[in-house]
Amino acid sequence: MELFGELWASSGMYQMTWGQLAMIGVCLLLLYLAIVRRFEPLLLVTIGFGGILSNIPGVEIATGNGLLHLAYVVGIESGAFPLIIFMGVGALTDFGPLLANPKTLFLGAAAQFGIFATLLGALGLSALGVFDFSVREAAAIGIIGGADGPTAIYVAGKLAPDLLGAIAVAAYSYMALVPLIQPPIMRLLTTAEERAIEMRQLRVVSRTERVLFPLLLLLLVALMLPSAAPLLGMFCFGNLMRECGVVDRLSETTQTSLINIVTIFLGLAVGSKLAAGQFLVPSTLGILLLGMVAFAIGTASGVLMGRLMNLLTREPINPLIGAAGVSAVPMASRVANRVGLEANPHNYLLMHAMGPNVAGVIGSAVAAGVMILFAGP
Amino acid sequence: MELFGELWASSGMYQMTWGQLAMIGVCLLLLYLAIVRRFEPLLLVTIGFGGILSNIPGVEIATGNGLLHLAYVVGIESGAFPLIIFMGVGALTDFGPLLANPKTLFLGAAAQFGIFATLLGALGLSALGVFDFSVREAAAIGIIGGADGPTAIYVAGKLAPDLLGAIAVAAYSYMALVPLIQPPIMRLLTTAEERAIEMRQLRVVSRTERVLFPLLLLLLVALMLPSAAPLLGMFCFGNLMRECGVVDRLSETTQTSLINIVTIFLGLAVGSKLAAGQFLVPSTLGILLLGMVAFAIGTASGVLMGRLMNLLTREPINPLIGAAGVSAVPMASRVANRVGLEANPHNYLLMHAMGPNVAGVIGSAVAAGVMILFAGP
Amino acid sequence: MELFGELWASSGMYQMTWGQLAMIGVCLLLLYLAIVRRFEPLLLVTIGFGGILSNIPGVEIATGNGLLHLAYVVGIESGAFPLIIFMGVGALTDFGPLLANPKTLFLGAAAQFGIFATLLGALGLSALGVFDFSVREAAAIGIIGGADGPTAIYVAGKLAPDLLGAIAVAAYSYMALVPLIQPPIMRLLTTAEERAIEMRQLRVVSRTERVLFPLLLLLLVALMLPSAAPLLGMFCFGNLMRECGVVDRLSETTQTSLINIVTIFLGLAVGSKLAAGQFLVPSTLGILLLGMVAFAIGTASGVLMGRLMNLLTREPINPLIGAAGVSAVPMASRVANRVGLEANPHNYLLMHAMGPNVAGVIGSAVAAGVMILFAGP
Amino acid sequence: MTSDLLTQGLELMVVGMGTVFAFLTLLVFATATMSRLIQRWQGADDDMPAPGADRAAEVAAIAAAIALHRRRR
Amino acid sequence: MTSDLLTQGLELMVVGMGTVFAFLTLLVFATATMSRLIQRWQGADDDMPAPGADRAAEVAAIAAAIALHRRRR
Amino acid sequence: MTSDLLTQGLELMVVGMGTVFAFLTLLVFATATMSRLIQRWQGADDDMPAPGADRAAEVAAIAAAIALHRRRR
Ligand code: NA
Ligand code: NA
Ligand code: NA
Repeated sequence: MELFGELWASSGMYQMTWGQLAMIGVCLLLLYLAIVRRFEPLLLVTIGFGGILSNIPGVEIATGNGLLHLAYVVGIESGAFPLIIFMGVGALTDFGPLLANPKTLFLGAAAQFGIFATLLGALGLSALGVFDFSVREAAAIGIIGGADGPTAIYVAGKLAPDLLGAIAVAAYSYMALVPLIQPPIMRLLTTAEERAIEMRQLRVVSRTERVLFPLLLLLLVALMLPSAAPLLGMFCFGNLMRECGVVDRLSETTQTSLINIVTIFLGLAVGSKLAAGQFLVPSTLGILLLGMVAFAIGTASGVLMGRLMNLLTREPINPLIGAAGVSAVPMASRVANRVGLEANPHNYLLMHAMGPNVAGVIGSAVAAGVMILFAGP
Repeated sequence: MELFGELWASSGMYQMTWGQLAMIGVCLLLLYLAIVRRFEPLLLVTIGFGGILSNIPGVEIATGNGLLHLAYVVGIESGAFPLIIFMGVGALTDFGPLLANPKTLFLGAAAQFGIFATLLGALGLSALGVFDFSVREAAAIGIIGGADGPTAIYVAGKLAPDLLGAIAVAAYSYMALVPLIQPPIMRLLTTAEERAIEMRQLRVVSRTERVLFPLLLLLLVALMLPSAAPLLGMFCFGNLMRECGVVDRLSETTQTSLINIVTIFLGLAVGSKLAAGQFLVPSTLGILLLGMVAFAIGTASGVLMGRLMNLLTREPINPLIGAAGVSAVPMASRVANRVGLEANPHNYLLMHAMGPNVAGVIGSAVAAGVMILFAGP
Repeated sequence: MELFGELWASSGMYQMTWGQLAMIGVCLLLLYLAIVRRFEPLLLVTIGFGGILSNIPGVEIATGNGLLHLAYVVGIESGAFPLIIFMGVGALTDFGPLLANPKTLFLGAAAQFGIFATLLGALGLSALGVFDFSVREAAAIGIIGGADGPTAIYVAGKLAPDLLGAIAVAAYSYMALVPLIQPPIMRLLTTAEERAIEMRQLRVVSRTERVLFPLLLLLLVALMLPSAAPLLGMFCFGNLMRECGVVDRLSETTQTSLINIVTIFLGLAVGSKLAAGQFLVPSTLGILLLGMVAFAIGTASGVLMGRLMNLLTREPINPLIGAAGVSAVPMASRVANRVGLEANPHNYLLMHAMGPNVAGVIGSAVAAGVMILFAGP
Repeated sequence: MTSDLLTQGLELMVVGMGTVFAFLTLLVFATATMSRLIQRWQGADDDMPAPGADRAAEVAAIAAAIALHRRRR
Repeated sequence: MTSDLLTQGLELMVVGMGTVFAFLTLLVFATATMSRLIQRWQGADDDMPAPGADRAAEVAAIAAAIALHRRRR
Repeated sequence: MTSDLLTQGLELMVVGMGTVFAFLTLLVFATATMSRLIQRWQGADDDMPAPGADRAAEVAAIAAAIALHRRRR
C-alpha cells in the first residue's frame, strides 16, 4: 500500500531540515533558561514553545492559516498586542518613586544612549560591509537597548518585521540576563564610596499626583512627540485606570486576564518568527551582538549620569540606580539594590531605583517615537 | 540639521488644530466627571481617554491601522461589542423583581415614549430646517432616550455611524446625570401622597421561573420582532447562563473578565469617534439637546404611567418607580428610592423599582428593533 | 397604515418555517438535557442557545454580519477556537496516572478503532447508496468516535464544514450519554471476575517527568506525524504551562477566563450550524447513527484490549478501564469506576482509568492527524 | 418633503409605541401565566398567594386603559 | 466507484490504526525510558520500584500481541 | 553611500538623544511644578518639605550640565 509511503514522506524525520532541527534545539534552550533558570519565563516559555511549533515541517502553523501566523498578523503586524501589553504594564506600574523624586527621569534619559549608540554601530558595520542593515533595521535593532520587550516588538513590527524574531529574542534574553550583564559594568564605573551612598527616604506621594501624572505625560506627548503617542498613550491609559480609583474592575482585569491572554498569543506569535528560514541568517548574529552592546552602553551611560547628578546635586544620589534607567522593570532595580547592599549592608536602593527604572520605560518609548518618526514609513 | 525642523513640523504644538485642542478639553471634562464626580466611570473614563488619543494630530490612532480604529471596525461596525456587553448585562441582571410583579413591564413600555417623541422632534427640527437629520439619524438619536448605552451604540452603529460619538457621549452622560435630571420631573408630576405610597413586599420567585423567563422572552422576540433578536437574544443568553446554575464558570467569566475587556475596547473605540473633525459639528449640539429632551419625556411618561396604574389597580403602586422605566440600571432605581424616602422615611422602593428598571432595558431593545426594522438598511 | 403590514410581514410568526420551528424544539431539548439532566452543560447550553438564535427568521445572526456567523468565521473556519480549547484542556490535564503506568496508552490506541470502523461503515453505506458521504465526510464523521469535542470540531471544520453542526451535536451528545451507552457494552464484554480485578496503586510521579512529558510528546509528533501537530502542539503547550511552575499566572488564566470565553463563542458558533436549512438533511440522521456506532465500537475495542493486556501482563489490569480509552474526560473514568464498584465494593478504578482516558485524547488527536493527512485538502 | 418627514415620524411613533406596548403586554400575560403554572405544579415557594385570575383581570384593565390613554394623545 | 470507496476506507483503516498504534507504542517506550532515566538520576520519589528491563519486555510482548490481534481482524 | 549611512546615523543619534533629554527635562519641570502646586493646595501629605524653588534650581543646574556633557561628546 502506497499510503505508508505517503505517511513516511509526510513525516518529520523525512522532511525536517538541519536548520529546523537546530532551531528546535535553540528553542529547547530558551525553555531551559525559562523553566530551570527562571529567566523571563512568561515570554521565554511562550516564545520558545511557539518556536518549536514553527519548526515542525510540512504543517501550517507559523504560515498560511496556521494559528501562530494568524496571531502574528492580527496582533503584531497591527501593533495591537504590544500596545495592549503596554496598557497592562501601565496598570501594573507605580509612579510613586518617580513622583517623589522626578530628577531620576534624567537617569532614564541617559540610559537610552545605548539605543542610539547601537543604531550608529549597526550602520557603521553596514558601512564596513560586515552586515547590511538599512537605517530602519538599525533603528529597530537599537531599540533592544531600551530593555523593554513590548517597545522593541512594536518598533520591529513597524520598521523591520523580518528581524522581529531575532530582536524579540535578543530583547527578552538580555532582559533576562540583566543580573549577569549589569553588575560588572556598574562596579567598573563607580567607586566603592559611591556605591555605598545611602539616599534620603522618599516622600509620600498624594493620590492626586498619581492621578494627574499619566494625564500630564499624555499631554506632553501629544504636544511634543505624537509619534510616541500610541505606546505612551496606552501606557498612560493603563496607569490612569490603576490610579483613578473608579474603574478598579477594569484595572484588575487589565492586570490579570487581559495581559495574560495577550502575553500567551504575543509569545506564540513572536515564536512564529523563529522558523529556521527566517531566523538562521547572518543578521541574527549581528542583532544578538549589537543588542548586547546596546545593553552594556545603556547601563554604562545610566551609571555615569548617576555620578554626574550626584556631583551636581546637594542631595546624595547613588549612581547605581542609574543602571536601572534601561528599564527591564523590576529586575534592574533589584540588581541595583543587590550591588548596593554589597557595598553597604544598610543601603536599600530598591525604591530609589524604581524611579529611574520606570523612567527608562518612558525614555525608550520616547526613543521609539523618534525612530518611528525619522526612520519610519 | 533639518531633522530638528522635521521634528518641530511633526510636533503637536505645530500641527494641533483649535478643534482638537477643544476636544481634548471636552475629554478632560469627561474624565473629571468620571473620576471626581464618579459619573458612569467605566465608560466615561475609557471614552474620555480614547477621545484624547483621537485628537492627537499626525499619528494613526483613531484612523487607518491605529488601535482605536481597529477596535471600532472589529467591535462596533460589526456590532459585536455592544452585543457582548448586552450578554454581560444579562448575566448581571436579576429578573426576580420583574417576575414577582410583571405588571411593572408596562412602566418600562411607557418610558420608551421619550424615544419616539424625540424621533418626532428631530424630524420636526429638520422639517423646520434647524438641523438636517435623516429618518435614520433621527431614529438613532431617539434611542438616547432609552437610557441604555449598548443599545444606543448598537443602533447608532447600524443607522447613523457618523453620529455614533455624539450619541454615545450623550447616552452615557445623561445616564450619569440621572440623579440630577429625574428628581425635579418626578416631583413635578406626582403628589406628596403618591410619593409616600408604600408597596407590598415582593413574593419570592422560584428558580424555575428565573430559568424559563429568558427563554420565554427569547421565543416572544423570535415570534413577534426578529429585528430585536440580536440584542435581546444575547441579553437572554447571558441571563440564562446566570440562572440555569449548570454553567456558573461561564457566567462568572462573562460577568467579570469578558465584560471588562470588552468595556475597555468599546470605550476606546467610541472615543475614536470624538475626533474634532467628526464631533465638532452643529448636529452634535442638536443630539445633546434632543437626548436631554428624550430623557425628560421618558421619565415623565414613566411616572404618568405609574400614576395611571396606581389608579387602575387595587394593589398600591408608587408612581416614582415609573421613572425607573427608562433603564439606566441601577441608578434610576436608586433615584426612585431616594425620592421616595424624602416623602416617607419608611418607604423603600429600591426593589420595586428594579422591575420597571430592567423592563426599561427590554423596552428600549424592543424600540431599537422597531427602529432597525423600519428605518434600517 | 401599511407599516403594520410590514411589521406583520417581518414577524417570526409570518416568516418562520416548520423546519425552523422544529430546530427550535430540538435546541430546547438540548437545553433541557444540559440544564435539567446536566449533560455536558458547558457546550450544550451554548450550542443549544446558539441554535435557537440561528433559527429566528429574517434577521442576520447566523449569517452575513451576524455575531454568530462572525464567530464561526473567525474562530472555527480558522481552526482557532478548537485549538485554544485544546490548549486549555492541556492546562487542565494531569498526566500523572498515564506517566505512572504508560502501558495504558495501548488502551487509548485500541479505543480509536471505533473511529476507523465508522469511517469504513460510512463509506459502506455510501457504496450501498444509503447515504452519499465522500471520503472526507466519512473521516470527519468517524472522529465522533474519538469522543473528543474540540478534535471533532477541528477536523469537521477542515474536512466537512457542512456537516459540522451535526458532528458537533453528535459528539457532545454522545459524550453526555457516556454513562448510558458504555456500561451495557462493558458488562457484555467482561466477566464478573475481570470487573472485580483490583489494580496496584500508582507510583508517585516526579515533577521532572511531568515537565518533560509534554515536550517528549511534542517531539514525537514533530518527527512522526506533523499533521497532528496543531492539535497536540497546543495541547502540550497548555500542559507545559501547567506543569513547568514558572508561568502559573498564564496557566491559571488559560484554565479559567480564556477557556471560558472561547467556550462561549465556540458554542454559539457551532449553534450557527444548527440552522434548519443545514441541519435538517438526511445526512444528519446518518451522522447521529454512525456516531453512536463509533462510540460503541470504540468502547468495545477499548475493553477487549483491556482483557488482552490483562492476559499478557503479570500486573493485574481491570479491562473496564479500557472503556475510558475513548476520551470523554473525565466522564468515562467515572463510569469505569462505577461499574468497577458494582462488581467489587473495594475496587476504586478512577485514577487507573484516568491514564487510558487522557491517552484517548492523544489517540484521537493522532487519528485526526491521519485523517487530515490522507483525506485532507 | 417637510410634511413627508413629519408624517414618517408620526407613523414611526404610533407603530413604534404600538409595538412596544403590544410586545410588553404579551410578555406580561405570558410571564403571569408561566408563573401561575409553575406555582401550581411546584406550589408554594412564595409569600403571597398569586390568584392568577384576578391578576389577569387587572392586566386586562390596564391594557385597555393604555389603549384609551394612547388614543387620547 | 463503489468498491473504490470501500478500498479507500479499508486502506485508511489499516494505515490509520497502524499509525495510531505505532505512534502510541513509540510513546510508551519513550515515556518508560524517560521515567527510568529520571528516576535513576534523581532516584527514589516513587513507591513501587520500576525495573525498566522487564517492563520494556512486557511492552514488547503487548506490541507483538497487538500486531497479531490486528492481523486476525 | 557608506559615509551617507554614518551621517544619517549620527544625525539620528544627536536628534534622538536631544529629543529624549528635551522631553524628559520638560517632564521633570512639569512634574515638579504639578507636585508643588498640588502640595500647596492640599498641603501636607508628605514627609519631607519640598521647597520647590531650590529643587527647580537643582533641575536647571542638571539640565545645563547635561547640555554641556552632550556637547563634549
Ligand atoms: Na528603556
Ligand atoms: Na430603556
Ligand atoms: Na479519543
